[in-house]
Amino acid sequence: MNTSHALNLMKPDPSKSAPLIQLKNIHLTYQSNNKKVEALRGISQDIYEGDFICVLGPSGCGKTSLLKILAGYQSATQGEIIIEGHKHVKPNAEVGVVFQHPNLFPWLTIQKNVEFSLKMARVPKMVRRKTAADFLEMVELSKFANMLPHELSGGMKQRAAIARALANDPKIILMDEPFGALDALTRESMQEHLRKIWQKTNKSIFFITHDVEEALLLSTRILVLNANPGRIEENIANPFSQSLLTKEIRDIRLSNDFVEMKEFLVSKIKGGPAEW
Amino acid sequence: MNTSHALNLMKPDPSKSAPLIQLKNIHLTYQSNNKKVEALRGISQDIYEGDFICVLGPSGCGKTSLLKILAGYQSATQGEIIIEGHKHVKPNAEVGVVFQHPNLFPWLTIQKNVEFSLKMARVPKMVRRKTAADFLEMVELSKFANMLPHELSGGMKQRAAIARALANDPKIILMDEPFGALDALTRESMQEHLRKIWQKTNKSIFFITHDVEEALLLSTRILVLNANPGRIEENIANPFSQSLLTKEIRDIRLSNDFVEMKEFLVSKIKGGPAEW
Amino acid sequence: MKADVQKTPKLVSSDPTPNERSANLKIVFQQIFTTERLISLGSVAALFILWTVVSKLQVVDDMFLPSPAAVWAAFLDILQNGYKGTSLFMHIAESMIRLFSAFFLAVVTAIPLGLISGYSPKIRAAIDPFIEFYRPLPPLAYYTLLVIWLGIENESKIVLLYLAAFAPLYISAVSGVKQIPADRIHGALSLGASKPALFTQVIFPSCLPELFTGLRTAIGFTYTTLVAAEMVAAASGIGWMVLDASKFLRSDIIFIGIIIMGLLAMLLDGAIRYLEYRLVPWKGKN
Amino acid sequence: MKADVQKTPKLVSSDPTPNERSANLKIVFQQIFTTERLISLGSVAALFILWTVVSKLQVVDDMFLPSPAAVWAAFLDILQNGYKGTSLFMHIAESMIRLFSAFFLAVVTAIPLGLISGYSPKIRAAIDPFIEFYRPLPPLAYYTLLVIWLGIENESKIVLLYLAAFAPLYISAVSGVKQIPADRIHGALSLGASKPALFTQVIFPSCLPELFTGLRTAIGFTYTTLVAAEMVAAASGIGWMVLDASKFLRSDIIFIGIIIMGLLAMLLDGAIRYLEYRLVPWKGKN
Amino acid sequence: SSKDEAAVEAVDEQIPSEIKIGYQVIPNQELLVKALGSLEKKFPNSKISWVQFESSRDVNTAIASGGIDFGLAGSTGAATGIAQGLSYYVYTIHDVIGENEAFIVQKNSGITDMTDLAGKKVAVPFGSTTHFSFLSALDQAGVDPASVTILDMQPNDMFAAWQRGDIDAGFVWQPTLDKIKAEGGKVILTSKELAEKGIVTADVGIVSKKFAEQYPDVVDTYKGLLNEAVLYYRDQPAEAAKLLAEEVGMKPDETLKMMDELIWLDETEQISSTYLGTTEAPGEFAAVLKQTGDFMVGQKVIESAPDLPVYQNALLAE
Ligand SMILES: Nc1ncnc2c1ncn2[C@@H]1O[C@H](COP(=O)(O)OP(=O)(O)OP(=O)(O)O)[C@@H](O)[C@H]1O
Ligand SMILES: Nc1ncnc2c1ncn2[C@@H]1O[C@H](COP(=O)(O)OP(=O)(O)OP(=O)(O)O)[C@@H](O)[C@H]1O
Ligand SMILES: [Mg+2]
Ligand SMILES: [Mg+2]
Repeated sequence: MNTSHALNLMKPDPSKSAPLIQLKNIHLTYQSNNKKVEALRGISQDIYEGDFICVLGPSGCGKTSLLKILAGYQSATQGEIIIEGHKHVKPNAEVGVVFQHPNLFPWLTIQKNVEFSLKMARVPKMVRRKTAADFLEMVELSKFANMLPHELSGGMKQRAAIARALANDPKIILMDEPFGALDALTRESMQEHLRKIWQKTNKSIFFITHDVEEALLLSTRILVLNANPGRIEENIANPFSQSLLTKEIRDIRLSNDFVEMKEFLVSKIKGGPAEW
Repeated sequence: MNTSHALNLMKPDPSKSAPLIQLKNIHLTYQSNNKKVEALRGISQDIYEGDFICVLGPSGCGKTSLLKILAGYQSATQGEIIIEGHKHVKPNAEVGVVFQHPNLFPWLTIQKNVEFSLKMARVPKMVRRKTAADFLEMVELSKFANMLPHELSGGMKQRAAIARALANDPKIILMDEPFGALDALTRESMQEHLRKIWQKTNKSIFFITHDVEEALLLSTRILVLNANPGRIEENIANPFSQSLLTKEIRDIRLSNDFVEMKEFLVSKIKGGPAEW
Repeated sequence: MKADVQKTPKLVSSDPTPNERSANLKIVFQQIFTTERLISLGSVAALFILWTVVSKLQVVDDMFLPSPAAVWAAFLDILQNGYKGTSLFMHIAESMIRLFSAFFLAVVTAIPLGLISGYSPKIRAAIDPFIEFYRPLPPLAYYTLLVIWLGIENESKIVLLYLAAFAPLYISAVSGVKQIPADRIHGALSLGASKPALFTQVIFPSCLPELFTGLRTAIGFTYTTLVAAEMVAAASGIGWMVLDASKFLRSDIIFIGIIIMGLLAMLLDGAIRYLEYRLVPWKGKN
Repeated sequence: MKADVQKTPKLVSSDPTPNERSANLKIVFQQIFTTERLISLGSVAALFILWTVVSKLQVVDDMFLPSPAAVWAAFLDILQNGYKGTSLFMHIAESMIRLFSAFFLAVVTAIPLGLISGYSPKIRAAIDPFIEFYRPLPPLAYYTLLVIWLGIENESKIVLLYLAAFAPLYISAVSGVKQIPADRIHGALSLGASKPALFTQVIFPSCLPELFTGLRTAIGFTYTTLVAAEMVAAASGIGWMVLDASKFLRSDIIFIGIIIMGLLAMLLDGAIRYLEYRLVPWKGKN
Repeated sequence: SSKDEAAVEAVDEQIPSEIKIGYQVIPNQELLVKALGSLEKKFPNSKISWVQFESSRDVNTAIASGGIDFGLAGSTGAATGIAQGLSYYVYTIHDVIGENEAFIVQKNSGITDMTDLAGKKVAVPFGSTTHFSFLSALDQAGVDPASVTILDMQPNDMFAAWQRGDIDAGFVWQPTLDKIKAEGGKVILTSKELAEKGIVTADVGIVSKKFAEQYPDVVDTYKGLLNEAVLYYRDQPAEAAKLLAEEVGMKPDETLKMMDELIWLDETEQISSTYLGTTEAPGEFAAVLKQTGDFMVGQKVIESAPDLPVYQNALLAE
């Protein structure tokens, strides 16, 4: 089940043969002082339009490093990223990123934050105002458009960050444990809404998490990375991605299949803390 | 099942009639600017030696406020805390606290951090060195005794903080989401070890969390608080506390009872974020 | 319901009833006269009383410690008649013109240079040695050289003040840029920001909190250099006034000059703090 | 296995082979001569060359810009013969004695006072108005008063320098205390700390990082006040030397004096940074 | 219009658009010209800038930087400046220092002459005329300067230190001299007495070479005005004192006393052989400057001093 593509749940998929993004045999070695750390070894993966890929793995296995390479923040020691046939080397507007920390510009209102990428692209003022308003509506923040980030709660800021990434209309959105800092309840509602947005926009999403349940409740495909060196341990289509559309989340969670799948994935994530 | 005391699992309990700590009708109202916020209303609870009480509740329901009152960091608007018959008003060495953030003294080595309370109590140097070493051994940090906190990982720091609280030999240890900042895997092993320490020392523990599973896997008794104003919604003996001693955690987790109990508690925690 | 918005600006729109109004007044009063403010007022008053008593008792010579009355009289005198042919207002204005010219020049040069230095370690390496070298130099040590090079007019004075303001501003800009989280720069690039846009739209505003700290340090240091700047060939300026008064041992004028300078400095600092509060509302709030 | 210890001190204990040794040497060389350091060296060298060329071309008078050779000759001269009857070493030593006496006094008074002020808003309210008032005052403005009160000996000079050092130290101590997380204080109390123990064992070490920042600011500011302090009734000190040289238009001495002062200041700053690195290894690491 | 411009230029060549004078507050001929406003009347189309200085050091610096055209320096400052190669001429002697500068000691200090000074604290403003006078007096009395604690102090600091009893003696000028006298000071030597022994000090007028060569007529005119001021003072001392009282900020009678302590020189005295002399026969003042310069070298105050002709050439005589 190596590179097979999960069902795209939202729409017919005419171009199975042309992946949006290709990770080709990515290697990464950090050189710190006189020591070498092999952070990633031979990561290959195709990402298609509409894919929602969740990446699981123990702390330090290289998840963030992989995301940085995908984003163009860092270059791989070996291997390359191909987006629609072109090599991707520098950060650009095609690849959107949502960080664990909301990372909004604190001096811009929520509205202006969402408009930022449009301003960079020299979209006329009227148009970008409208676009930003639409995305704020989507993340249910219209009422807070004119506030500064520090006036909002953590969950609201994270939603604004998602709206900002979406407004830019990137080919893919990369997310690095975006809900990691939120409390359990806020987190659940954020998950629900991310699914809704993804269904509406049919963007490709590359989502890092260390919460197995979160991966099962969101993704179409799950990658499990393991450490030393970071490599793909498991690459499986999410068996629940179909039923998430039809059934109550609560029922899925209570099902035996779900609990067992969860235990299976947890057991696959090795190399946790050595101590204790 | 209001104030009934859960089974003390560790030893016979001759003095059921004398609680270690009594929370008597605690009320707390914050006055900020011109607005009053009623944070806690009528919280009463007896805590006995060897109790492991977990407190669940939505964000902002007053868990931390309650802990602060118990610790003596803050005084209640009404009601009182009685420890072994005496009113507790100021922080002192009888009540140990472990914060969400490890909160070690960054200029002291791990060893010196653990020794701190003993030094305050003017315990002779040799004795306190020995005691600290014992507790570091218990939390498996002996090898790191001479390092500074910033040289350790988050999990190790949190363990050192627990050792520091234990070394002081308090009557009760209060913990405010101590594992909240840790990743899932570290967290699990920390939970296991906290149980082991608790079994070894038979301390009373008052443990705040927003993770329902965590509460079920640790406590002898679970309090569910709800917000506006903060009050006790549920107060139940943990049905799994006995089986945790005998069965594999993995099996308990997979059991239907467990999943259902979890769902039940989640459903009791209301008043989550209003948005989304 | 969770209080999701941490700070919502509230406007009282309905008219308050008389009762509410008096309650409001009481609250406003309590907010203005906090215990701390009252203590501060008290301790200033205590000093003043001590001063009055000591000078009443004539324990020390008037030249050593002029009485409050004498200082007040001197103040009224220079307020009405000016000092040495120039009105008090003009003395202050002359000093402020020097200060602000220098400060303006420093702001428009040190900040861009500092931002670029902060961004590029190579440029920083080229510039830093000079800044580090001249920064701790006492202005009086090189003032003579400035006068030889630039003459006795305002140029040399302004350059002296400019140099005093330059280093703190430059250093704050550099440290501001260094403190920007890498994620913010990366994030901006991922949103399509070009290099120039990165500087003007992201790096500059990110540094604003640090820059304001730098502004306050800079104005403080420039201010302490003011008297030195007015030592040579000046015949006006509040610093010159104090210097001139000390030539004639006019302690009363020295006192009033110092009091005016102190109050002016507090005013300037307050103005910058207010600007900061308006322009950088997010400071310290993450 | 996870790399759990973030920084493990490593000691190479086995003897390196010759090959390893040359590789090690190369690495050491690269670490000492980083690109940035080379650029810094280059830009200092460039300035030096520019200076030589300009003075060789005689575009400006020697008095305006003495040649490097003349400055070097002046340096050798005062190194051998001293300046005005005092050896160069003694000039420097006199200044340093004044500086360090003042600094020592400031450290032992401003820091405890600042810690207490930081802890108690009431005490802070009583003290702050005076600090805020005198802090931005130009030392030259009140130096005459100090001379009137304290005389012409080292007292008045040391008090002037003391006042310069006091404010930054006090302010850094206050802000250090204010930045201590409440949890740390609470935690210490829960571990049985008494009030005095809280101050000496928790509050003081907590403030160390801020205090070092304050120390650096204070030594910088005290240093810039040094020349002012040596203006009156001094006949020694490196600041006096520069002032005296400017009386007689000895640009070469002014230059060498300034260069010595600049280098000394960089040395002092480096010493404090080194101390900080040794004493506060946790700074900036959470 | 090109003709107009030419005319303006022609005017410019004779009369500068601005004349900058660095003066010091000493009640002498120059301050009287300032008080009379006669220079302004003479050159109504030029801007006359009077810039006040506190010391010869600053005047030297200012003239070196081109900040002023005319300046007033003590003979010590001028000798230093010429020795350092500053490009200016001495064009007049504003006043010869007489009783207005004196060596004053604490009454109860037991000092009666220079030989009593060993181990005492003496304050003088370094680089000033009194610095030179004091060192020369020590020299004449055969006292080693190293045996005396000599402190560098400005007059105001000296007065404060005097009141506190921090210093035993000082060589200082008016008005501080009178103030110190009033606080228990006893004069044991004046510059007048020193001058009689050949140690002449004076306040001289200096003009930058560039200005003097471009506008020789202006320098001459100014000299004429200075002479008129001397004559006015000799004619109507009370009137002159009233005018100067405002400039120095003292009462007219006090001012007059100070004026009288100075030696004012009229035109004929200036060109006499005792002072500036003429181009053909340079006066003895060049020797005074040379002597001052050499002495400063001897005291290691400056590095080197030039030969007499350099000083002679620096005198802008008739
Ligand atoms: N800049 C760097 N220099 C050297 N080593 C690094 C650097 N960044 C990361 N590493 C190392 O590379 C490995 C992978 O790190 P990475 O941050 O990608 O892990 P991660 O899977 O995102 O972990 P986490 O779940 O804790 O965020 C780790 O061993 C880490 O120590
Ligand atoms: N110092 C304070 N002043 C005013 N209101 C406060 C203060 N501290 C807490 N509150 C309010 O009291 C209520 C309870 O806060 P508390 O921190 O105890 O909740 P919590 O249950 O610990 O929440 P969380 O799970 O987010 O930590 C909240 O509504 C909060 O806004
Ligand atoms: Mg990561
Ligand atoms: Mg809490």
